[in-house]
Amino acid sequence: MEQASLRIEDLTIRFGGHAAVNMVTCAFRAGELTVVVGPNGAGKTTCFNLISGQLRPSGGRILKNGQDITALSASARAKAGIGRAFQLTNLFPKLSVLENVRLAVQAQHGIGPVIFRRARSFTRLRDEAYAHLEATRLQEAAKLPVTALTHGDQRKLEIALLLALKPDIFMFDEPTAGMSVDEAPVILELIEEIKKDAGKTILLVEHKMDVVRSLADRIVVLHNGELVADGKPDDVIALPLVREIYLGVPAEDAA
Amino acid sequence: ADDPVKIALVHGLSGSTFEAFSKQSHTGFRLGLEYATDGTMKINGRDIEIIEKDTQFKPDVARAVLAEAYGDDDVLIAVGGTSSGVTKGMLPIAEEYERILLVEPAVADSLTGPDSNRYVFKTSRNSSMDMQAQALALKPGPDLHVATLAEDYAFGKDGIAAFRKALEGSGATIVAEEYVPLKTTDFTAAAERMFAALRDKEGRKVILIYVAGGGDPMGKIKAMQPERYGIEISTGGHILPVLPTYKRVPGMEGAIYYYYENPSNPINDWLVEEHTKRYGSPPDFFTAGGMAAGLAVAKALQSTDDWDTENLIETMEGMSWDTPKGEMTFRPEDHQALQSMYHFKIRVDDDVDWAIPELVREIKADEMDIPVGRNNQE
Amino acid sequence: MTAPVLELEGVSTDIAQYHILHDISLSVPDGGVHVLLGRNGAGKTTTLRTIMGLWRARQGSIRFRGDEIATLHTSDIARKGIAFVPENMGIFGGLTVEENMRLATRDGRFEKQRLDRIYALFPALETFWTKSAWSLSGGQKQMLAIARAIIEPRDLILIDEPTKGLAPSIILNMVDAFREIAREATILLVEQNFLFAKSLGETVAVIDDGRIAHTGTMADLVADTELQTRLLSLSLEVSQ
Amino acid sequence: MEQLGSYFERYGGINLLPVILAVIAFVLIGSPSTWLTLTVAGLAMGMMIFLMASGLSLVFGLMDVLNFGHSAFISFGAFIAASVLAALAAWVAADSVLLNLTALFLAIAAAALFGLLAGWVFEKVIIKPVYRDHLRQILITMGALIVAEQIILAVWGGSPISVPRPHFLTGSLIIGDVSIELYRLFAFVLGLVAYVALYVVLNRTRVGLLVRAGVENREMVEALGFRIDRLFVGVFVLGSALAAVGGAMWAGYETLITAAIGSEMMIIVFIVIIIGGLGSIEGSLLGALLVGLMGNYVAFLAPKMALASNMILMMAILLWRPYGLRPAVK
Amino acid sequence: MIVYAIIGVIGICLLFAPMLFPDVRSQEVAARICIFIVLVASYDLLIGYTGIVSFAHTMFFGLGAYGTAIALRQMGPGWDAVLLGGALGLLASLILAALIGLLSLRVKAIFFAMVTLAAASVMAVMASQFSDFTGGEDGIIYKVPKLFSPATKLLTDDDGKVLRIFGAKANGKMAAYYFVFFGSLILYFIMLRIVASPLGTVLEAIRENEMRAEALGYRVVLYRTAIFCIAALIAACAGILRALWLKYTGPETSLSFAIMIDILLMVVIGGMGTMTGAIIGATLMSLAQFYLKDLMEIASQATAGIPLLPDLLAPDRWLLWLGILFILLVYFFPAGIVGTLSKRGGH
Ligand SMILES: Nc1ncnc2c1ncn2[C@@H]1O[C@H](COP(=O)(O)OP(=O)(O)OP(=O)(O)O)[C@@H](O)[C@H]1O
Ligand SMILES: Nc1ncnc2c1ncn2[C@@H]1O[C@H](COP(=O)(O)OP(=O)(O)OP(=O)(O)O)[C@@H](O)[C@H]1O
Ligand SMILES: [Mg+2]
Ligand SMILES: [Mg+2]
Repeated sequence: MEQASLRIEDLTIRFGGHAAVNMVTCAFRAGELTVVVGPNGAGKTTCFNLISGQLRPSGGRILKNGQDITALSASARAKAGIGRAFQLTNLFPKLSVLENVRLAVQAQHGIGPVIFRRARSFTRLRDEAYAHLEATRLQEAAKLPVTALTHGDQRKLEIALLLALKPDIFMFDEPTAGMSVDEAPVILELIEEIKKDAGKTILLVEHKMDVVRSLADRIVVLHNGELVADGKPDDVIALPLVREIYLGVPAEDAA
Repeated sequence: ADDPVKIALVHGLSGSTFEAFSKQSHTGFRLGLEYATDGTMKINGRDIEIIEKDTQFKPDVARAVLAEAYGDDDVLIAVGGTSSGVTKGMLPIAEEYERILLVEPAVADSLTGPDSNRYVFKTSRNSSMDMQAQALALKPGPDLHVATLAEDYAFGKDGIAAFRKALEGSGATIVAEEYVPLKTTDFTAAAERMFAALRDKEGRKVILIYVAGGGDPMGKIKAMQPERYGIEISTGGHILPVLPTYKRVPGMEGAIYYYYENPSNPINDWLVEEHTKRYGSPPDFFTAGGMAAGLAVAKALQSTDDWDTENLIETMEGMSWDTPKGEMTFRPEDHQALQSMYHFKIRVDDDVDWAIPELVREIKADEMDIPVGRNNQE
Repeated sequence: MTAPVLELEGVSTDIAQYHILHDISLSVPDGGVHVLLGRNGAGKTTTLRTIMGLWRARQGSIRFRGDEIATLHTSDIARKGIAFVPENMGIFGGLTVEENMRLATRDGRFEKQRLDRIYALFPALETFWTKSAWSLSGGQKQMLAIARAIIEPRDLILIDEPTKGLAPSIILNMVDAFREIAREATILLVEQNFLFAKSLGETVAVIDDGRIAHTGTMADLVADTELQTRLLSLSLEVSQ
Repeated sequence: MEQLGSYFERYGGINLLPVILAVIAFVLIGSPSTWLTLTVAGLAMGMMIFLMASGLSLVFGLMDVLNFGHSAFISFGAFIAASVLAALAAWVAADSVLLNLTALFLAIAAAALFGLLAGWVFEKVIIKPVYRDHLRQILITMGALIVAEQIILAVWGGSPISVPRPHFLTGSLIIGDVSIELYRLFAFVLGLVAYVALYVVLNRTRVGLLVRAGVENREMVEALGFRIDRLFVGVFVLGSALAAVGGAMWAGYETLITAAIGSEMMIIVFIVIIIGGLGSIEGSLLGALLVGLMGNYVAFLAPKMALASNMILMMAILLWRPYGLRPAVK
Repeated sequence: MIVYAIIGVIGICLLFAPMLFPDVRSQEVAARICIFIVLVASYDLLIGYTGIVSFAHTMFFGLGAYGTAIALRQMGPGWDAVLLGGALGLLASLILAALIGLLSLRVKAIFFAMVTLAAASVMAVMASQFSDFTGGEDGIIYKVPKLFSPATKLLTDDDGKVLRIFGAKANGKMAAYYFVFFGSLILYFIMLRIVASPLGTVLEAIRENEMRAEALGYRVVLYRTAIFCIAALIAACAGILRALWLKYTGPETSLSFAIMIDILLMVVIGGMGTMTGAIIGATLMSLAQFYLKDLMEIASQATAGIPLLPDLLAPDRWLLWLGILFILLVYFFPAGIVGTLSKRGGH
């Protein structure tokens, strides 16, 4: 069996007495797109937060390519190639769209601490940032401040930032939530595009079942912080437990 | 019809509650000139023009306005400032412009110390005078035990050092020196420490308080009834607004810079009368000080026709003149005006709003050994 | 048919410089449960908050039992008999369950009978009556929030996503409770969980991108799967 | 260690801190009479600080308003009380507890009344336009503070003003070697009364419930049908009146006051509410008592450290509990 | 646009201050404005650009000033003393800033503000207690290098008298002014460079959304500490200039909380997060502090006949009006002058 690009072992976090993520063990492989599903509050976002370092686990380990990264800070993990788009739009509101992306490009190139050169003189960075904006169809909005964008465009920018980081592990948290029907395909195509690169691992939280079906190589189901199912999409969707807790169809109805 | 001769009063007039003192000082200064010129406000036929400058209690502003006074307004003599720090910043400006700066009412000894210069004269008292007079008022002898209380910074420490020096050779002992942080409001702990140090001693036991700011340490320590251990409190006299708080210590003895009933001389009589007439209240520390400065300026200008700075310095060195506090003399070495202090004993009279620091005796300038700050003669 | 309890006509709401609601018109019939559906960020919460006066409508009119309330202060709107259960439940964690409930009463006194009914609906509240509200679990908090809305008789109860983050068994309980409550008050329910909404709602309005996209009866919507897919992005499998 | 912690929680938790402090001090000081003198003095000092701090804490907790102008109310309270006492000098000096008390009561009442009125104006004119914007609050209230100090200077002048103390409150109670200043005893009692009254209002009445609920979530309070803005004015006015009363008591303690009296207390007031946790009366009291006791003990044991002791205390507590001992808002 | 015009005017006035305003007070004001522009801009790097609220900025200002002052006093008026003292002041600032930053910049903003407040007050107490070096409350006076002494003739005419350039004496005073002016100019340009650099963008990103910046791979604590150190160093440089210009250093001129408040006011009046705001804020405030009083004197005399007004306009009550002015500014220019003007220009 090929080595997992990302592995979590017994991952646990408690808030007060409540375990939001409880002893979750799971491995993700390069070239595979895993959809994480589960009812609201199941712990999906929390799980992402643990992997990308926004939260410190109360227990368990996280391994990337076999290396333990549990102790690394969020910034170190970002540098190590774990990229993350947030569920709640999480940008730099007063900066322009281009600045937002350029910040990510700059971080990826590791040239933050340069003081005595004007930021504008780094044309290479700007070009690269533009490329990402084009990919997400945001080029026209480049000069606008983030606050002027529609919700859907902010979601796209969120993804442009993730692309700019060039991670090898992509985590999308409900990337199409709140997008209108004609906007969502752009994002889905982008994800398809990334999927073609066999070196990339993709984690996706998504509620829309048609999206799940069209993209997923594998589905993982969380419920009350615990991993309750893991497998091929069709198999998982067919499980009675999953139908009950996630799809909301009482078991007897589903039968 | 010569141009008027200009004199600048450079004090803090805004930005601190001490602004009231500056204003008293100004009143006194004008009264001084008025007295010396018999109300004409002319010296050698020239009008005197007074220019007021506000230091805002900031040294940088003070330096700017003093320089402005010398440089742009072309004043002959400047008088100021209110607080020691600000005044210290002003000293070099006098040297730079080679004009006379008459220090009043700032007290610190260092204003006539090594950092000062030969253009600086000082009519205000200094801390050494306060403390030496205070020591003399205690009538020190071998049976005297003192615990001192002061604030923990240069002013407090220098004051206690001067006091210690004044006691030297008298046989009296200092059993404890307590220093509290600036702006302390609760003196219970310090008092307990001093009680502990004094209570088992034989003879006279005194707590000497030397705290410049507010906080009323005297009242607070008195409220703890030190008399139960036979301990007395002693502290220097104070300005009139503070004297009501002395009503709690009838019979206390100490030394004071000025109380309007204490000196007896014609100038003081005139001052008290005029001030009461014009302002409805007797003059206070800063009025008397201001007047002394005004009289000094008048005397110097009247004594010579050549008002060149060098000549004025020569005139003023060693000059004696009369003030509401009796005769003062500019010591030639450091230009500090030597002057009398007053040994008082507190009397409480219910018809008077404040406690009366009744005169015990005048402590003459020559009884005190005020250290020479610098020698301008070298 | 009786007159509607609540009518929105041409309501537009801005939050800061953003236009969030555009020309919303909506009519809530008297009695029963009525559902406002829509995906994340569609403007459901904003609609409820606008009714409560927590956001101000830029234009349009909001009438409650015929009276214009769009310009009233939130507290006056509440005193007209509208209760609000917000998305985050609005529990006062530093207060006990009892104190939370007491604040919602008109004069600080409980009416025994109503209290008993509430205990019957949500037994957990009786158990935790004197406990601090922050120690309750999410589901219990939701119960408290709803109980607070019904401790006094109200005409209209606005409830924002009560099933969010709740376990299925609790949701089933909730369905019963809502049916019970709907006997004396009108409920305007905001939901994303279609199955829950389906089992309760009489009429439904779907909101999308700040506009009303559809109104009608729940029965019609349930019958029309194509409409569901279009409006709610629900896939066929989910609702079967 | 664990066990110690659980005992600590069981027997009162953070409420024990002043007691623990007192016990440690007892051991270090050695002399029981000195210890008692210091302890009583410290407690009384704490109560006076509490009076000044509680209003600020309430206003910050409930209204989320950082009022740097709070000290102006302290100063005004002090000066108004001083003026009233000066006007009633005959009663103040009389050897009759009744007359003394009447004068004192009138002085405190005048200060409180002023606090109420001025607080109302202040809220309407200064605070209202800057709700929810901390930086502007800090700045605008700082501007108001400058103006207020200037008004005091204009009205009362710059010279220090002496405050007559009612005759029956002068001197000390001497028990053995322990001396307890009567004025402090009175301040302690008044502070305690204020605390109990606040506690009862906040914990036993519906208004109190509303205030505490409003601290957490004001929108919900409105959605339940209450006018939070009126409640706000009420709280602000109350906070200002408390500050003025605190100022009046402080004036009597200091006996000599200047226009800077309020701003000189401000740092300590801030320390107290940060130690206590914002928005809670219990926290303010606890913080104030700790600061009062600590100040006196350290001043006796290590005078050099006296100045730093409060800062160190604050740091230590913030490291242990970043939101203070007992924050109302979590 | 208006903003740049104002900046241009201020710049020209400062550049030609010795010729345009030869009187002594104007010189002082001009030098003060130069120094405070640097100080305020460096504080704006923290509060405006990075969102760090610190109350210790005057501490660093004071370290620079005291370092230079003490060295000049102990070693005599030479450039070696300026260099050594200045360097020591800078070093001390750097070490302290790094310590405070690394230890406490990871905690909540209000806590950090309190830590800095504590540090600043401890520093003030130390300055007061080590009075042998610092002169305590009274401060110290000293001589500065000969070049800056008013007696020094920079240029002489044929008679050997000081040459006048448009009425201004080309003496040591002028040399000192231009030293301050160009020193400030260089520091200001350095800061302009910083905010326009990639680092500047990262700082803004941290201010806007710290967590996201971390998620992009920026080590927020390090960046914050770095900018805290940079701001501290620049403040210390401003302190050195101040010490050289004033020839007096004491708590009131370089360490007191009053200066901290001045800086805060200047930042806000000018507009946070704008380097130009520092110029306008520092200029306006300084002018008010030095001239409002004179203005009121005139107003008070002009209204002498009218009841009440002259009392209110009495020059000693100038602070009252400053306070009122300040309140009005916060009301009507919430984004500061630059912020408000440029927003208007934008629409
Ligand atoms: N910082 C926190 N403190 C306390 N509880 C938290 C915190 N973060 C998350 N939780 C709790 O952890 C649980 C899991 O939350 P999470 O956001 O991971 O859910 P989710 O599966 O992403 O849900 P959704 O589909 O709604 O996004 C929830 O009950 C939530 O309330
Ligand atoms: N305070 C705010 N500032 C700016 N935009 C806001 C604010 N609150 C809501 N919005 C925006 O308004 C739109 C509608 O939000 P609203 O909360 O009403 O949606 P919703 O339908 O309730 O969604 P959800 O199902 O996620 O609760 C969203 O795009 C949201 O981003
Ligand atoms: Mg989530
Ligand atoms: Mg919502």
